[in-house]
Amino acid sequence: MGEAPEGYSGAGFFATSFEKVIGLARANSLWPLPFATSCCGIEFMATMGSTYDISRFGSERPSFSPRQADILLVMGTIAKKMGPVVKQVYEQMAEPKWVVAVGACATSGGIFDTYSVLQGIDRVVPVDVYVPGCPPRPEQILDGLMRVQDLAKNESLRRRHSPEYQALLASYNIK
Amino acid sequence: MDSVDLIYKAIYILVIFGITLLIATYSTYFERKIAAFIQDRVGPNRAGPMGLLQPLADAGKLFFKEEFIPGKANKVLFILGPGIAMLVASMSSAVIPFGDMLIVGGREVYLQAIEVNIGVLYIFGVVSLGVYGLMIGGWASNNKFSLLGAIRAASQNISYELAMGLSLIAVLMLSGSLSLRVIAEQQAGFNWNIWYQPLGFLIFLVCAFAETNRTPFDLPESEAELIGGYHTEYSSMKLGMYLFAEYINIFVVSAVMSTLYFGAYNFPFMENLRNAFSDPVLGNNVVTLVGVAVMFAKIFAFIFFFMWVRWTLPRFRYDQLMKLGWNILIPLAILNILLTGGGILLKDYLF
Amino acid sequence: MTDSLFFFLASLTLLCALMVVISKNPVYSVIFLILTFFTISAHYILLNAQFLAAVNIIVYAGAIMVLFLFVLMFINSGKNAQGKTKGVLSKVAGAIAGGLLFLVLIAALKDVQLEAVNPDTYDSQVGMVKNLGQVLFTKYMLPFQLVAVLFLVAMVGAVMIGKREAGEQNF
Amino acid sequence: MTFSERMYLPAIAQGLGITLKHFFKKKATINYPEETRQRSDIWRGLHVLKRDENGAERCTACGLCAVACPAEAITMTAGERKTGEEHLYREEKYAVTYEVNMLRCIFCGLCEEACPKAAIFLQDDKIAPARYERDEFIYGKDRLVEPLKTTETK
Amino acid sequence: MELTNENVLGKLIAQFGEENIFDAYDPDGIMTFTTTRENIIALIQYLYDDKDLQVQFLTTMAGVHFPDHKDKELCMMYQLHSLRHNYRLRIKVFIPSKDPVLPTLTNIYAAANWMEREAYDFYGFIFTGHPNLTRILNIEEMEYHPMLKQYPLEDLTREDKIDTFFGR
Amino acid sequence: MATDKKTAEVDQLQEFRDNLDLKLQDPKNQNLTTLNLGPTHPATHGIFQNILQMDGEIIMDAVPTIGYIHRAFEKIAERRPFYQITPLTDRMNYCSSPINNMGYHMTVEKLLGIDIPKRAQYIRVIMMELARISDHLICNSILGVDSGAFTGFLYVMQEREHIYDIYEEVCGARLTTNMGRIGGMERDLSPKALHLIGEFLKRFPKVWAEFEKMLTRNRIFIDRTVGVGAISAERALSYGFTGPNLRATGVDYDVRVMNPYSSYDDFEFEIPVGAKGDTYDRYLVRNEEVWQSLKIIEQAYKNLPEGSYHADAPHYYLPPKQEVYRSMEALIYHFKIVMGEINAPKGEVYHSVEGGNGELGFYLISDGGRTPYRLHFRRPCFIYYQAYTEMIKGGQLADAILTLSSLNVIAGELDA
Repeated sequence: MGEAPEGYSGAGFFATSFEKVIGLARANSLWPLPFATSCCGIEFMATMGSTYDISRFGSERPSFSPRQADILLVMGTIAKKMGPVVKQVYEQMAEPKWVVAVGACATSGGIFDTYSVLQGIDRVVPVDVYVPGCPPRPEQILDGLMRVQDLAKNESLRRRHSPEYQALLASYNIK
Repeated sequence: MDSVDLIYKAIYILVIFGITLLIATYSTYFERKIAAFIQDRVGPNRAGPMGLLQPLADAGKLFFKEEFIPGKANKVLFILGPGIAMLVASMSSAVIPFGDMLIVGGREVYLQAIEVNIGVLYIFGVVSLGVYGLMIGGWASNNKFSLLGAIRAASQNISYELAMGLSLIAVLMLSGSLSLRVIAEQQAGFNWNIWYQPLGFLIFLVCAFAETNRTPFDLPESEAELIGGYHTEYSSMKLGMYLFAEYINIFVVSAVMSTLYFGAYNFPFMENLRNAFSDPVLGNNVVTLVGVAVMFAKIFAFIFFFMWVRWTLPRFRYDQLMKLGWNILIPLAILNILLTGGGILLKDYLF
Repeated sequence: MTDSLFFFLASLTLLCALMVVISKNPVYSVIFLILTFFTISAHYILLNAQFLAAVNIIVYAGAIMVLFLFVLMFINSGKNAQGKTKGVLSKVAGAIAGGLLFLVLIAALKDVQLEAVNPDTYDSQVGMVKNLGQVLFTKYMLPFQLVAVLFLVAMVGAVMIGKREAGEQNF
Repeated sequence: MTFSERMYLPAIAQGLGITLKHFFKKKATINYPEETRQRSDIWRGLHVLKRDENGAERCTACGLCAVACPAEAITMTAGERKTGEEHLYREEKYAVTYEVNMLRCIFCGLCEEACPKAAIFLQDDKIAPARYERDEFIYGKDRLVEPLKTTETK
Repeated sequence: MELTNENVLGKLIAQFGEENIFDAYDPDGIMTFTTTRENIIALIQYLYDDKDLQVQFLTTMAGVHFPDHKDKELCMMYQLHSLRHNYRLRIKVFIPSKDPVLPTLTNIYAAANWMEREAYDFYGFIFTGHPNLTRILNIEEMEYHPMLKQYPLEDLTREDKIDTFFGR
Repeated sequence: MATDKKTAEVDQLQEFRDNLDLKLQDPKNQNLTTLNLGPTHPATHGIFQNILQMDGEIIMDAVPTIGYIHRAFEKIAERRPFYQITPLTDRMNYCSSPINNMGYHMTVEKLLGIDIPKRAQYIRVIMMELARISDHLICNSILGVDSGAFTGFLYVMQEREHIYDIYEEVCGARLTTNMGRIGGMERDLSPKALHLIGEFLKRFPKVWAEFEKMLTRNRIFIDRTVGVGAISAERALSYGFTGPNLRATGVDYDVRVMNPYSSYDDFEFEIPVGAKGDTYDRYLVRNEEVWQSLKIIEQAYKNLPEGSYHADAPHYYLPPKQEVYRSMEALIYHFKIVMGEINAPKGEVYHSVEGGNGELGFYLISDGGRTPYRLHFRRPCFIYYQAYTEMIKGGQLADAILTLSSLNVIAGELDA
C-alpha cells in the first residue's frame, strides 16, 4: 500500500472542504455574548453603533442567553466575586465557543492590581483572543473579532472532541 | 381530480413551501439590512456580495452548533416545541391564493395549493395552534424566564385571536364566503376591501403584530426583560426553527392581510391589461403572472412594514397589552361589525 | 378507503383519549387531549362537517386547551402530583364506577339501530357553513338564542367571580 | 396626554417618519478594516521608543516612566554605555531591556509625560493589535524601539 | 439665625455640653468636630429635628483607620448637609479598634444602611441595631477587612511585575 | 428649597408598597416565584444582581447583591501618588469620566490651595458639560433600548462619537480620558478641538430634538414610564438622592448652583425639576438637562477667556517639556513631581461636583505624605441602587428594568 499523496491523507478532500465551508459559516455568524461589566462595555456599545457597526461581520445579534452565543466577549473588570459567574456562563455555552478578553482588566487586571480583582480571566476560563487597551478602541474590538473569525475558519470540526481540547478544559476544571 | 392535477398540486405545494422557506430565510437578511439602514449603518456585508450569504452562514452555523438539552428539561417536549412551531407555521400558507388561474395547455391551473371553502377558518385555526410551540418549548426548558415567556405568549395570543376573529367577521359579512379564493376574486381590480374596512384592517394589523410576537408586542421574547423568553434555553437548530417559524408567520400573515384587505393578486386596470391582448389565453396568463408579482409585492411591503415598525417603537408592558387587546381592540372590532352590518343593510335598503 | 380511514382515526382517538387518562404528567395529558381533538376534527371532516371541524380546532384546541396548559404551567403540579399514590379504596371505587358506566353505555347502545341513509335524498352539503347557518337561524332559532343568552350569563358570571378573586382594587 | 396622543397613531406615524428618513440617509459606517477612522494627532496608541536625529536611542533608563505608570506595566534594566556605542545610545546610561506589558497598560500617557528625554511616546497611528497568546503582549525593545531611518526614505 | 460655624457650634455645645462636642475646627470651610459614640445618634437626630438647622441630608459616611492613634484607631466620619440652608458639617467619632461598635443611623437616614454595611466590610465597624449587617462589596468568605492599613493592596498572585522600579 | 410637590399618585404607590409587606405575610401569597435577575442579565448594564420574589409578574420583594466589580478604588488611592489617581477616577463613572477627573483635581487643588486661571476653568466646564451630555444621552437612549426602541439609541450614539472626537482632540483618548492635571488642564484646547466643539453645538440640537420626538410623546413610551418606579421627595432625600434622580422628585438641588465651583456662577442655566419622581420624570429631567448643558457649553465656548490653561504652581504642575530639556530647575521639579516626592500639606478636604449622576463627592485626608491618607468617594450610584429595591416593589418585571435604566446606575461607580 503506497502513501497517499499530500493533502489527501487523513480527512478526505470533501471532508476538509466541507469543514472549510462550515468554518466560513461560523466565522460569519459569530453571535457575541457581551459580558460587559464596565468601561469596555461602553466601548462595545460604540462598536455596535452606527459608526463601527459590528453587524458587518454578522455579529449584531447579541445573545444574552449563553446557549445561543458563539463568543464570550468579556469586557471590563472581573472581580473575584464575579469569577465563578464567568465560569458558569462559559460552561453554559454550547460548543463551539470562543472567549475574547477585551481590555486591560479582563486580560490581566490592568491597573486594578488589588485584593478584589481577578488578575486576568484566563485564570477561570480558557481565553482565545486577548485585546489590549483600556478601553480598546472599537477598531481593536473588531480586530479581536476578526482574530476569532480566523480561528473559526481554520478550526477542524473535530477539534472540540480532541484530547487536547478536553485536557484544556480539564485544566480549568470545566465539566 | 386526475393524476395530472395531483402532480401539479404536488409540484405547486413544493414550490410554495420552497418559496416560504426562502422568504423566511432571507427575511432574516432583510431584517438585518433594514435595521441597519434605518439606523444609519450598512448591515452585514462581509459574507458574500453585500452580505447575501449571511442567512446561509447563520443556518450553517446553527446546524453545526452543539445540540444542547438542559439537564432539568423535559426532553421530549423540549424537542417537540420547536417542531410544532415550525410545522404549524409552514402549514398555514397552503390555502393562500398567490395568483389567479393560469391556462396551461388548455388546462385551468389555479395558483393555490388547496382550495378549502373554509380557508379563513383554516388559517385561523392553524395560527391559533402556533402558540403551542412556544408554550411547550418554554415550559419544557424548565427555566423561569422561559416559563414567563411561555405564559406571556399564551395569554397574548389568546387575547388577540379574539379581536382578530372579530375583525375578520366584518370582512366575511362583506364577502359572504369563508373561502379565500372567493374573497380574492371579489376584490377584482381596485375594489379592495381596505376601502370598506379601514378600521377592521387596523385591528387586524395590530393583532397580526401580536400574533407574530413582533415589536411592539414582542413580550414573550423581549430581550431586555426575559433575555430570550421561551427560547432562552435553546441552542443550535432548535433555536433556528423558532426564529424561522417567526419569519414564516410574518410571511403568512402578510399574505393573509394582502388577500383579505388589499385585493390579493388584483391590481388596478387589470381588465384593461387583459383586453389589450387579442389572445384571451395569453391575456389571462399575463394578467395572472402580473397578479402573482403584485401579490408578492404586497407581501414584501407588509414584511418591510413589520420590520420598519420593529425598529421604531418601544414595546408594551404585559398589562397594557392586555388592556389594549380587551378594552380597546375587541370593543372596536364589535363596533366595526355593527357598522358593517348597518352599512350592508343600508345599502340593501337604498339600492 | 373511507372505512379504513375511519377505523384508523377511531383507534387513534381512543388511544389518545386513553393516554389522557393514563399519563402521569398533566402536561402530557393536555397534549394528548389536544391530539384527541384533532382526530375528532378529522372525524368531522369525514362527515363533511368542515365548519364544525375548524371551529372545534379553533375553540377547543386553539383556545381552551391553551388556557388549560397555561394554568398547568402556572401551578406546575407535575412534579408534586407524581409522588402521591392514591389509596386502595379510591382505586376500587374508581374501577367499580368505571365498570358501571361501561355497562350503561353498552346497554344503551345495544339496541340502537342506525337509520340507513337514503343515497337518493342525501344532501352532501348538509354540514356546510351555509346550511348550518340556515338551520340554526330558522329551525333552531329559539334554542340557539337561548344558548347564546346562557353563554352570556355564564361569561358575565365567570368575569364577576374572577374579578372578586383577584383584585381588591376594583370591587 | 392630549387626545391625539391617546390615539397612539400620530406619535407612531411620527416615529415611523423619522426612521424612514434615516433609511435613506447617508450611512455613518466606516468600513474598518478597509477604511480607518481619522484619529487625532495626540491619540494615545502603541508605545514607541524614539531615536534622536542621529539614530541613537534617547532612553537613558532613568525609570521615571516605570514610576509614573499606575498599572506598573513597565520594567527595564539599565546598562552603562561602552565606548563605540555612541551612535546607538545618546546618553551614558541606556536601557538594556525595556518591556511594556501591553495587557497591563492602560494607555493613560503618564509615561510619556514623565519622560524627561522625550524617549517614550504613545503614537497616534498604531494601535495595539489583538493576539492569541498572553506572552505576545510583553513588548520588548525589539518591538518598541523605532526602526532606524534609512537615509533616502523616511 | 444665620448659620455660621460659630453659631452652630455654640448651639450644639449648649445642647450637648463641652465634653461631648470637642476638637472643632474648620479645615476646608466645613465645620468639623468630634463627638462620642454615645451621643452621635442623639446629635444627628437633634440636627435633623431642629427648626433652625434642618440638617436633613446625609451626604456620606466614611471610615478611616489611624493605626498610630492609641485607642482611637478607627474613626467614623459623618458628613451632613442642610439643603435648606446649604450648610454642611462633619462629625467624627473615634473608637478603639478592639471595640469597633457604633449605634446605627439607619433609623434616621435610609441611606445609612449600605454606607454602614460598606464601613463594616472595609473596616469592621459593628453597627448595633443595623437590620442586615453583612459584607456588601467583598465576597462573604473574606476573612479580613481590607481597608485596614495593615493589609496589602495587591493581589498577591500577580506574577508579571518586578517591584524594583516602582518605589512603593 | 424643596418644592414640596406631591401628587396623589406617588402617595398611592407608596401606600401600595407599604401594604406589600402585609400581603407577603398573608399565607395565600406564600406561593411566590423566585426570579434571579442578574448578574449577567442584559438589562443590568454593568453588573449587579437582584433576587426577585414574584407573584406572577408583580414583584413582591427584591434582594440586591452588589460588589461584582468591586475594584478597591479607595485602597488603591492610598497607595498611589496624587497624580496617579487621575486614571483611576476615569474608571469610576466611565460614562462621564471628565467630571470625575475634574472633581478629583479640584479636591486636590483645594487641599493644595491652588487657584486655577479662568481659561482652565472654562475649559473644564466645557468638558464637564460634554461629559454630562454623553452621560445623559446614554442613560436616556438606554431607556429606549430597554423598552424595545433600539433605533434612537443608535442615533444618539453617533453624536456621542462626536463628543469622543472632541475628547480625543483634547486629551488623546475616547472614554477613559485622563484629562486634566492637578493645577489645570494637560494641554490647551487646540484650534481643531474648538472647531469640533463649534460643530457639535450646531449639529447636536437637531439630533437631540429628533430623539425626543421619537420617544417623548409616544403613548406606548408614556404608558411604560409614567408612574413607574416613582419615589417621593422625602424618601429620596432620606436615601440621599442627588442629581437628576432627586430633581425628578421635585427638589431643585444642584451642586453647580448651591456650591458653585469652576466658575459655574458665570453661566446662566436653569435647573429642571420633575414632580412625581417616576421614570418618565427622570427621563424628562435628563432631557432638559442636556439642553441646559448645551446652553452652558455655548456660553463657555463664546466667552472662552484668554490666558493660561494651567495654574502657576511649579511644585505640583509639571513644567513644559521644552523647559525640562533645558533648565535644571524644571528638571528637578519634573523629577520630584513624577517620583511623587512632593508632599502635600496636612489637612482634610471635602469637595463635590455635580456628576453625571448627582453629587459626586471626594473626601480627602492628607497626612502630609506623597499619597492621600484616605480618599473616600461619595458615589451617587451607590445611593440610588440602595433605593432600587423599594422603587420596584409592587411593579412588574418590565417596570423594574425601566426603573433600573432610568436610575442610570453605573456599576463602576456603584462598586468602586
